[in-house]
Amino acid sequence: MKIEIRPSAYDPWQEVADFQAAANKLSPGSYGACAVFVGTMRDFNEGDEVRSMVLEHYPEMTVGQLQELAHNAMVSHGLIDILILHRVGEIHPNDPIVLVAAWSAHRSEAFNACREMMEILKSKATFWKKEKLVSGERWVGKNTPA
Amino acid sequence: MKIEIRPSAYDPWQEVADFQAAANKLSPGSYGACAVFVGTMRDFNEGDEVRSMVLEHYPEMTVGQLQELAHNAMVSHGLIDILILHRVGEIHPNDPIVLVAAWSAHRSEAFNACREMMEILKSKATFWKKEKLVSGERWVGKNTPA
Amino acid sequence: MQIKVKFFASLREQMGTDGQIVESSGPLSISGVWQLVTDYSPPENLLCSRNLKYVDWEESVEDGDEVAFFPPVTGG
Amino acid sequence: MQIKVKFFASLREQMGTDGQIVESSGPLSISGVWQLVTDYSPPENLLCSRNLKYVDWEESVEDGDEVAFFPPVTGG
Repeated sequence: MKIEIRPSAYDPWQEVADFQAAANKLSPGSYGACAVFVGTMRDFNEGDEVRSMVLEHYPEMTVGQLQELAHNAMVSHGLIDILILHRVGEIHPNDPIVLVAAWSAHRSEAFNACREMMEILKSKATFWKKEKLVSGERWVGKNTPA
Repeated sequence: MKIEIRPSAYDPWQEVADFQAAANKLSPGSYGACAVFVGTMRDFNEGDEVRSMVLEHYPEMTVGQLQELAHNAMVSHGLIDILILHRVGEIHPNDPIVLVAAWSAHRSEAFNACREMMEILKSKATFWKKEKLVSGERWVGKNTPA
Repeated sequence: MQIKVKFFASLREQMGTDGQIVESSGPLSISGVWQLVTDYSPPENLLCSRNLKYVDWEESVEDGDEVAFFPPVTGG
Repeated sequence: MQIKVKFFASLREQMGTDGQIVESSGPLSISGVWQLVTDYSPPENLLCSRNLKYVDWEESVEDGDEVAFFPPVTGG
């Protein structure tokens, strides 16, 4: 299980490939399903062009929150392994923000766990987005529910 | 939109990365969500060690079926783009079999479409698996429902 | 009329061939096509297609059609 | 007793600081901590944590606790 907060840009597909190749639990032939979600910064939100974004967080809380939701998903869905990355700091359009990946024997568990982890992360994890528009800045008010 | 039947092994994460970088519809900043599912061959099924597998299909049907389910998902979920790869031929444990990826503005559409496409593919697309065990061979009887 | 018949997977192995051409002079359904290729009842859950689309066993066929019989699918 | 108070995101900007230390001689709840740092009512939907866990406004605090106030989260 790997949970990281990233202060700089990352390539989500390379991260999944590297983790899958290196993780002890993901030995060849042991898993049959992997569900991945990647959330990426758009250049447009609520009708406005967005130039960049600052992702602030409460570091002492976020790391524990992500570890806890991953641990709960491992147990309740019987997963084989999990990878979660979350970006913080100054972000530009097309930068990946969040990556959640779940490996399991069969598809149902991986799909359910990946989605559930994303919903918990979006509703509970202590991150905040401030958008820089063409004119001015604004804090994003709240996340869209599932 | 890219739909392909693959007669030889492929790297699913490289395929997603390459498609995402090259697809005209996936211009930087245009998509906020990508949901991916990868189904991989396990070395164990229904209590038996599986050495290899042959994936047979009805080529004139499968290509059209995958195109149709992708087209329907594009329209009904308002997706931005889709990538589907499906392996055929002789397959070994740890080889990726199926890859389904959906890009959208927000997470709900990508998640729903990715799952829906996988369920339709598994219940309708004309592929058949024959497992080679330590002793003998057997056709897989049916897929697990969702 | 001529119908091109195909068999897949375990059915292909049971039939010992991946297909054959059947001929008929009168109207014919998918069930009728099956009866022309074998004396056995179709296995439970056997599926069929006509011209690359899933169809029921009562579906009528026409000259030049491609009809396929196959077990439940197991892709993905 | 001493409580370490933190503010995040829009609240941090409104307060003009990312936190402060408050002192109290008697029992104190999260609501009481808020009243020690500002005269304003808390904004609607404001969330709070005590020692890195979400808590209600009625939760009691103890000497040495870290209490944080912040708006709805918008990660992912």
